[in-house]
Amino acid sequence: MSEKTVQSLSEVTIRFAGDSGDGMQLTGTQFTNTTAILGNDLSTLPDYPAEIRAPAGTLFGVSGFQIHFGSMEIHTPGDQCDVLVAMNAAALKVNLVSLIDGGTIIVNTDGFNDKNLKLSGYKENPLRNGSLDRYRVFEVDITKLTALALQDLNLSSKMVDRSKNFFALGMMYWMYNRPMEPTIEWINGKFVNKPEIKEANLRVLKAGWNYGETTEIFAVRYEVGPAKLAPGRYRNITGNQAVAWGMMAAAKKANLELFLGSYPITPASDILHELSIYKQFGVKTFQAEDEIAGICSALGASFGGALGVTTTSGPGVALKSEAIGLAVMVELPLVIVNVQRGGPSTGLPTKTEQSDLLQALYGRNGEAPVPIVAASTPADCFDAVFEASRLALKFMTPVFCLTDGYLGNGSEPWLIPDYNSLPDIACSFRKDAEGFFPYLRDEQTLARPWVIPGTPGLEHRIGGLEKQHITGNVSYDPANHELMTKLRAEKVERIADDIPPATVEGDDHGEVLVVGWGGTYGAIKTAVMRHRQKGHSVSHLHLRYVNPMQKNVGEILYRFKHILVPELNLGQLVKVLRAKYLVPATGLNKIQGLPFKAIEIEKKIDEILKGNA
Amino acid sequence: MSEKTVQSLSEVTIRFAGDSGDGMQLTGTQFTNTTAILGNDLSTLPDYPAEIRAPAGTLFGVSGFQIHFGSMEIHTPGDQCDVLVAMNAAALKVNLVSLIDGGTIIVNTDGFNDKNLKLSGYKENPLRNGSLDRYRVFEVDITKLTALALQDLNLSSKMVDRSKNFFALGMMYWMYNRPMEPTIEWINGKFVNKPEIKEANLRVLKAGWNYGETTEIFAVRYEVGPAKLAPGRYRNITGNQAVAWGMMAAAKKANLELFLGSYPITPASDILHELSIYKQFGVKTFQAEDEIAGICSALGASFGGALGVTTTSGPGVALKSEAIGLAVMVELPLVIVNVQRGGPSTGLPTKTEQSDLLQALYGRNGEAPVPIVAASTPADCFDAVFEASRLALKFMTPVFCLTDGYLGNGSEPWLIPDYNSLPDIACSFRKDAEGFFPYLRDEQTLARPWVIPGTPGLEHRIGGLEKQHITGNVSYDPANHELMTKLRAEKVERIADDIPPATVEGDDHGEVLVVGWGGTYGAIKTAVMRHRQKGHSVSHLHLRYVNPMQKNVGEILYRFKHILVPELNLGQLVKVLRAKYLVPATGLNKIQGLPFKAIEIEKKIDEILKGNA
Amino acid sequence: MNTLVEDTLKATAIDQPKYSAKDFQSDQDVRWCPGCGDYSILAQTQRVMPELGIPKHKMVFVSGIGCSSRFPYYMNTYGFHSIHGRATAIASGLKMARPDLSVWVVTGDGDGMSIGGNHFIHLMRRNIDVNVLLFNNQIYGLTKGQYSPTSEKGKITKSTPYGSLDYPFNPASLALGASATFVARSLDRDPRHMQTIIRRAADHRGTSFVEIYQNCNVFNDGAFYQFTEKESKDESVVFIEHGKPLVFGKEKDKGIRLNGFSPEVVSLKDGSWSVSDLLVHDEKDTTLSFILADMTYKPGLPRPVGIFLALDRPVYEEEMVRQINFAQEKQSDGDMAKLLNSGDTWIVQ
Amino acid sequence: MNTLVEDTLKATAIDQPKYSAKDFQSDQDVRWCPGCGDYSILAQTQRVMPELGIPKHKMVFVSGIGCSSRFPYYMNTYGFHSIHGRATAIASGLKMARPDLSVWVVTGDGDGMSIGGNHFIHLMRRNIDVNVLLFNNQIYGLTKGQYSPTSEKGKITKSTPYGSLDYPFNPASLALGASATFVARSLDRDPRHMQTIIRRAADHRGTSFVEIYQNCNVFNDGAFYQFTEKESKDESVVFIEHGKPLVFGKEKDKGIRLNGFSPEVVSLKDGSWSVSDLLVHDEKDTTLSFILADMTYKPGLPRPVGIFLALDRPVYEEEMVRQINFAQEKQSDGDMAKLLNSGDTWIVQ
Ligand SMILES: Cc1ncc(C[n+]2csc(CCOP(=O)(O)OP(=O)(O)O)c2C)c(N)n1
Ligand SMILES: Cc1ncc(C[n+]2csc(CCOP(=O)(O)OP(=O)(O)O)c2C)c(N)n1
Ligand code: SF4
Ligand code: SF4
Ligand SMILES: [Mg+2]
Ligand SMILES: [Mg+2]
Repeated sequence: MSEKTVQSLSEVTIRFAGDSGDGMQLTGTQFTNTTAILGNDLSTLPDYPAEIRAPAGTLFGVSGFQIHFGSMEIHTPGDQCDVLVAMNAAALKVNLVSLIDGGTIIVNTDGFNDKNLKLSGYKENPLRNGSLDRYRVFEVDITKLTALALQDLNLSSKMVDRSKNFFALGMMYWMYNRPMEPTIEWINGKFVNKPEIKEANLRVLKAGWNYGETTEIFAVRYEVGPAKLAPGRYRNITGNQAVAWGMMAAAKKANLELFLGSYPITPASDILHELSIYKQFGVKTFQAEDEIAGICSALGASFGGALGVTTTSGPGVALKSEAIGLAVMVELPLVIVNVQRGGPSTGLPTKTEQSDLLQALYGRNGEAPVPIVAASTPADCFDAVFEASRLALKFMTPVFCLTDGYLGNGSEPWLIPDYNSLPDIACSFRKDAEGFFPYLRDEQTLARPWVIPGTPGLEHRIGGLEKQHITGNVSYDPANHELMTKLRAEKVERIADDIPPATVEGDDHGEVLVVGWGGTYGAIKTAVMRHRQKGHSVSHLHLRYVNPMQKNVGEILYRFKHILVPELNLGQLVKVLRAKYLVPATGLNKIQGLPFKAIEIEKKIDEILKGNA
Repeated sequence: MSEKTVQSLSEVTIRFAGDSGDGMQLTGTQFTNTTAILGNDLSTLPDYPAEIRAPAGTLFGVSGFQIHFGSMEIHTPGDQCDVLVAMNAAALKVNLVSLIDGGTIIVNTDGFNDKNLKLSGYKENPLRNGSLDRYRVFEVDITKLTALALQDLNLSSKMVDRSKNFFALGMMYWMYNRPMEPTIEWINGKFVNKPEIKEANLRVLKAGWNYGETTEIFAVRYEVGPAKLAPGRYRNITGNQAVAWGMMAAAKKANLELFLGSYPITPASDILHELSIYKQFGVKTFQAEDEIAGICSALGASFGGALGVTTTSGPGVALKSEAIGLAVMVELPLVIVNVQRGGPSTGLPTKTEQSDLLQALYGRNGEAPVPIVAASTPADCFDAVFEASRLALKFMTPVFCLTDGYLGNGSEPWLIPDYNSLPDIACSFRKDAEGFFPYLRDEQTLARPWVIPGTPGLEHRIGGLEKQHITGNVSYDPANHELMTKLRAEKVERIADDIPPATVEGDDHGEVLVVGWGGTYGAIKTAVMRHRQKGHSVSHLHLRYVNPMQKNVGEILYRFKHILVPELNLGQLVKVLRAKYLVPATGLNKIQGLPFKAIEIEKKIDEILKGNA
Repeated sequence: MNTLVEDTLKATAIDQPKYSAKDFQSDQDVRWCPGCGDYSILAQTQRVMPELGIPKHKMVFVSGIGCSSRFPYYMNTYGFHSIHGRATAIASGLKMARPDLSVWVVTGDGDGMSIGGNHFIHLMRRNIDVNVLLFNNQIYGLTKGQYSPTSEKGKITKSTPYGSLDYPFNPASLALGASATFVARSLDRDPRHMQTIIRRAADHRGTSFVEIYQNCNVFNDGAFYQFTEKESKDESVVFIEHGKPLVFGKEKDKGIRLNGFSPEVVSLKDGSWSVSDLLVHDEKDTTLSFILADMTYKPGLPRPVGIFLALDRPVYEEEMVRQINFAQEKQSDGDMAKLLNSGDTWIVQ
Repeated sequence: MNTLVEDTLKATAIDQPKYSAKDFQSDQDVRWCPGCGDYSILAQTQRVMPELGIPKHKMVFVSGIGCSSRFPYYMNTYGFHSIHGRATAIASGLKMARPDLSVWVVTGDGDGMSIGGNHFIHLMRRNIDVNVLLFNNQIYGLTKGQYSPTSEKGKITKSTPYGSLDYPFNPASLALGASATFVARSLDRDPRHMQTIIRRAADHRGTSFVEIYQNCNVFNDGAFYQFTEKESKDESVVFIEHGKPLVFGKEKDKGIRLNGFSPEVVSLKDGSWSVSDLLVHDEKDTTLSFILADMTYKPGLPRPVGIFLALDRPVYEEEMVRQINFAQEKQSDGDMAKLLNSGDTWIVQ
């Protein structure tokens, strides 16, 4: 055993890449969990193809998982990766662009046979023609080493092949000085009924570790110390899981049953999956026949006194839009989660985008205002959907909670909140028949009373036709229609009285204000921080609420010379800001199915500061 | 027979009102057609309840039809009416607010019995308690007079009752000096197989006329001379009919089959009804199972080489939104007509509104730009939908044509266009396999080629996943997605090169510019004209295109001090103008299910001119 | 801990009142056309409700859009007049959230069979305990007379001036094809029969589907006269009843027998056939239900009216509750704080 | 005057080429999972197409979304990969506009039976001449393994960790309940049978519906092994053929007879029953088709595979064209200028 140098790093980005069947998502997730437990801050970006399992070795079948972790605060999954683990030629080809110059490549040499090279469109073997000279390349025949580790077990070659990701994982654990225990525990639990697979995976994991420890190929090991995170208990969480838990927490806090009416759609399905586990919480999940039935069943449940929620992605929202209008009219609580993906139409179903904002604002017939809450990081999805639920219940209205594929699938360490100190969102049902009218509004919130069927003496009827003020009877009266239209708008506007003012990160006035919403938070924050470290007058305003706007947003905007709005669309929030505040805000737009890199925003700010924008 | 005074009027507004079963729409339509033939300019406003036939005598069962006609140019159905024909107490109660002070009321006294009074909520008989003293009231027992006219025919009382609207019509023909012949001809044709009804209606019509001629009750007759309209052949046309004919003309001009996939919905159903008549034109109409199938079948037809169109109202658009996104992606021609009605949700289904503009602009997931053409008068619907079709075919894109309930049901005289001189909109299908790629774009329009199945050698596949530039193959490539997203946006923007610049009515600079779109045209025009007659610096810009904006719109806006945007919504176009041009445009908003009165806009302009706005 | 719903229900619980039909009439003016068949259905429903032993505040009528869908406004119960075609989906959610309620859907042939067809068939197979009353007038009433999915082929309407081209749905067959557990048909002009059927529908555990032939006297007058008018009814309708042979005719002199597997009309008068040769109805037999429903549009056969199928099958929302109870028994009530801290966690000091 | 479509078709007309299966393979890489049942269906389709006598440029494959819906990319014909559940609606419009085309829909149990259920049943009753191939793998493949409307009750999937609660659709019964004219079932692992059925579907005038049991080896492996694997197939499947008695079993020693109106398995070996006692299939009999389809989930009965129904009924788009021709004969071709000037018009000088 050779003595290895240990080098200390403050942050590093690793990307695992291989065939869809190579288990890269699992490898990435295991590495992430272990890293989280070590106390690093981190951010992840899974990136998988739209096909279930494309033919092995093809470019479109490549699946990747990137993790950025460090002993410092981490806000993005990393603009580029420092280390690329490539299980075959196609994985190398697809991901090389993401690697920094001088970065490290660890390749599974077995994945570079002629067939692999051909399928990935390499004319020559890149490992042999000097084209990787500017990187540090480590060649490991992972396939063979895995087979060797398992040779006495008499396993099918398919099963041997399926274990090789654990070899890569073991190597990386060794290289970055992470303990194997969490993964060993996980394997023991997961394959408790499949002792053969358990044994194989454990062996291969350790073989990978030992390979790093024993061979001379890796001269250096790295150490990444824990981050100075706020004290407390942490867990790693994805955005989709956080949405599910946030809804459960909200329902519990409000003492309501949670009812999810949903239809599977990428990248939102995992929320449905997650919620269907928690029957012991009384959560009712209903996989409906389509998105329309999904939202309608949720609205029916709300009528019955549940917290009705529906989860989907853009095309699903399109189908739900008529029913959202109904929810606006009948004024029942309802939370609509849109995990945005690349559009239009089916678009890029597994990729991220922010292009459904205007749909959330305006995608219905008539004047049908719906509040919008946006989540900014994976863990923040918990708070965002909790807040959306709070508003829905308090203001008796459908509320949009916008997340996106990047947030939904990405993960980060989360300081677990104290459940008891979550906001009290108790609500109540009207029980008293005396003076009851279905549309007699609360003076402060303008919410109408929530009455559940089963309450004697309060029988009433609601519906999608215009209602008479107070009585809720059908009314075609012109003046009443105008009044009700304005009341519905006013009700949503009043939410602004119920939410904290927007806060600027950085100075509250100056040269450049970068305004963002949603999943661009980390990239904007990082870019702004870098500028601020250089002493530039740059601040960051991230909008949790897009509708209504917080009351002080206008004031804030007016105090900056330039307003830059980076969005993963062609410019949607920027339209809203310009129309509402008449400020010459400009957009930085990227629409590639990928999150922003901090550097992209940083550069744009640079241009503005230099007057070239 | 007494000699009657004849008085000359330049314009008059009459409102017929009665029970839904009283045939007021028919009466109004007959009066309108006759008036049109006489050469008056005119504008009409039918106003009927959402119930099919509410119980007789109730307030909500009142059906009205207003016609404004004159020897001058007429642009609105009249802010108020000069004459109210009320067939019962409820009709009087509902419509009295529309009558000018000192106006004329003709009542059917039989409609004021105790039951009628009770149903309409009158505590006392308004004909007896002096409450109508400021009007000129003519009491006629129309029911009895009708029965008398028919007494020897041995008809059921139901049938007698159904004829009484012709008595009212006859009286009004006499009073306003209109010939009975057109209606006589219509009755003869309509009831050719029902001789009894024919005879009854003819008799009662004439009895009404004779009543005016003979009795002393009416001292004055009125004359309204023909308007100085541009020379040519005219017909009266409703907006819905004009849409149907405009589509037929476009298809014929393009030498394509017209295929309508639709689902009935008020107030758009009449387009479906109208188009289903013209089988001899090869028009194919398909009443689908829902709106989604309506648009999808139309898109399928477009793929096959037809001019695919779909017609609906707001809630239907909500359901179609996913498929509109698909149309954007596959870049096939498609015309979507939205006859807007009161929203949100089911809202006020029989009333008019302009609240679906932002839905048309943004009501889809992803960046899915769709051109929008808006019609401004009933007859203009012909040109608007023709233009929408032209753009759809030329730019290979779905196009919205927005009309509304007021335009769709309203009518006006229409200078019949010379079919041969309608714009040439010939298109062609790609036939040549050489160099063919499904997404190889026309350099000027950026349109992709239209290839119909059946063409040998050009087999190809389209779909809703992102496509590779030029080849049209499925592509998840980030840069390609951005390129395609921008190309789709650019294509729609390029339409601005293909349409005439916007023109201002009035001076091209000054104090106040009133900017409108759609069915508010007549009211805005009238209001602006009145100000201009007083020498005020007020102009009118009416947008035929909302997306893209005509190239000179910005310039025009910048040349005015105040920009007022009257809309039948809470402010939608005004948002677009403010965001795009950063002009401090303000809205005048009415959301009562009714069109603007010219006076409402006039007053608002007044306030602005006086600095009080 | 109880949920707020349970607390509220407990706090407001009252003794079961004694009702008359009048108690089920709301204060809203009924706005159907005079003479519309909907009036009779409303009256029969209001007549049956008091017998069900369910407090009216526990009842909810959910509807879509159409003349028929105005129904909830006229019932003095809870009600939801929703959007076109979606009543079944809304009712499903409501019933899952609140199995304690008696949930009714009122829909039309357009609302339920055209735009709402998908939710309809899925409700049937799921067997959620919702009672669906479909007012079949073979026309779109509210939108003023277009043909519907149950209109006979060749129908001339506003949207089909040359006659419609579509072969109509037979709602009973469609429901059976979708694995419904309770399928019945009744007539607006036969109050007694309708009451029986509505009662049976209410009693059925799982989804019950009742098609009611309803005259739209304004846009499709007389569509069912043959089956509802005295002169023709006896010869044109066969009332099917569990355990009884299929006899019909004014003089009860005709019957239905199976020839091979095809139903045919036989005379009981001429001696060649007797009642014992006839098909005997069995509500529990899915195959037979198909055979009877399939008679509907077959020329030469009387129109079958009554209960085609009434089958026991697990009820969706009951199973849902059972899964929840099972999970709660095994894992105890969900403790959110515990969940948040479960699994892989770590502490930063 | 001809339309542009007619002109274009005339201008580009070519002689009918001779095809092999290869001609129907597009240049796109097939992206299903290795081992997926979809491959076989694709291969059989490509094999049958050359025999149909239809030029491939006259063929269009329309699909929705799902693994199965990727199918059009792999066919060297015209194709439209549309949105989830709407392929049937798009294909309907295409076929109405272009009756000259051979239009195929490829859909999945989720695409066709879940979100697309409504267009599916309406297509069936309308009888537009579209051929529907439904790849039933009893799972949502593309979205990675949720249960579908054809999944067996109690199925444990990502969205139903405690087991699904819904009673599954039997697609054949649903189609029959919706008044389909051609309903069949085949198996991914029986190439010969599938070819025959696809051929018959293509030949059928009107909508043909073919359900194909398809193995999803990633998310629902082995769902149909009983019906497709050598060891069990003979005993578990009865192949139904027009005019033939329902015999099955490895030794052809079992049959299906009707007991009352319930099908039951009888042994042909022990002498109590012979082939002449068995049910004889008649493709034209709607009632029988229901009886056979209803066998599908009945315990103790073999799974019926083959053509349940093949009925002649007027074809929608042909009737549409007939109405147009009729109108044109009566009123001559539409003259737009004349129409604009028809009716009540007046002249202003
Ligand atoms: C999304 C949507 N599409 C269309 C309509 C218009 N619409 C209302 S009711 C109806 C059909 C009504 O027919 P049916 O269900 O048979 O009810 P009926 O009036 O005959 O009782 C239609 C097409 C609508 N309200 N919403
Ligand atoms: C409107 C919409 N909702 C949901 C989805 C997600 N989605 C795509 S395919 C699919 C189900 C696929 O199942 P199936 O039709 O059985 O096809 P398979 O993949 O099994 O062949 C779903 C839910 C979508 N693309 N669009
Ligand atoms: S239109 Fe027909 S269905 Fe509607 S209320 Fe009138 S009679 Fe009844
Ligand atoms: S997921 Fe299943 S259905 Fe989809 S391609 Fe893979 S094996 Fe086939
Ligand atoms: Mg109806
Ligand atoms: Mg499937």
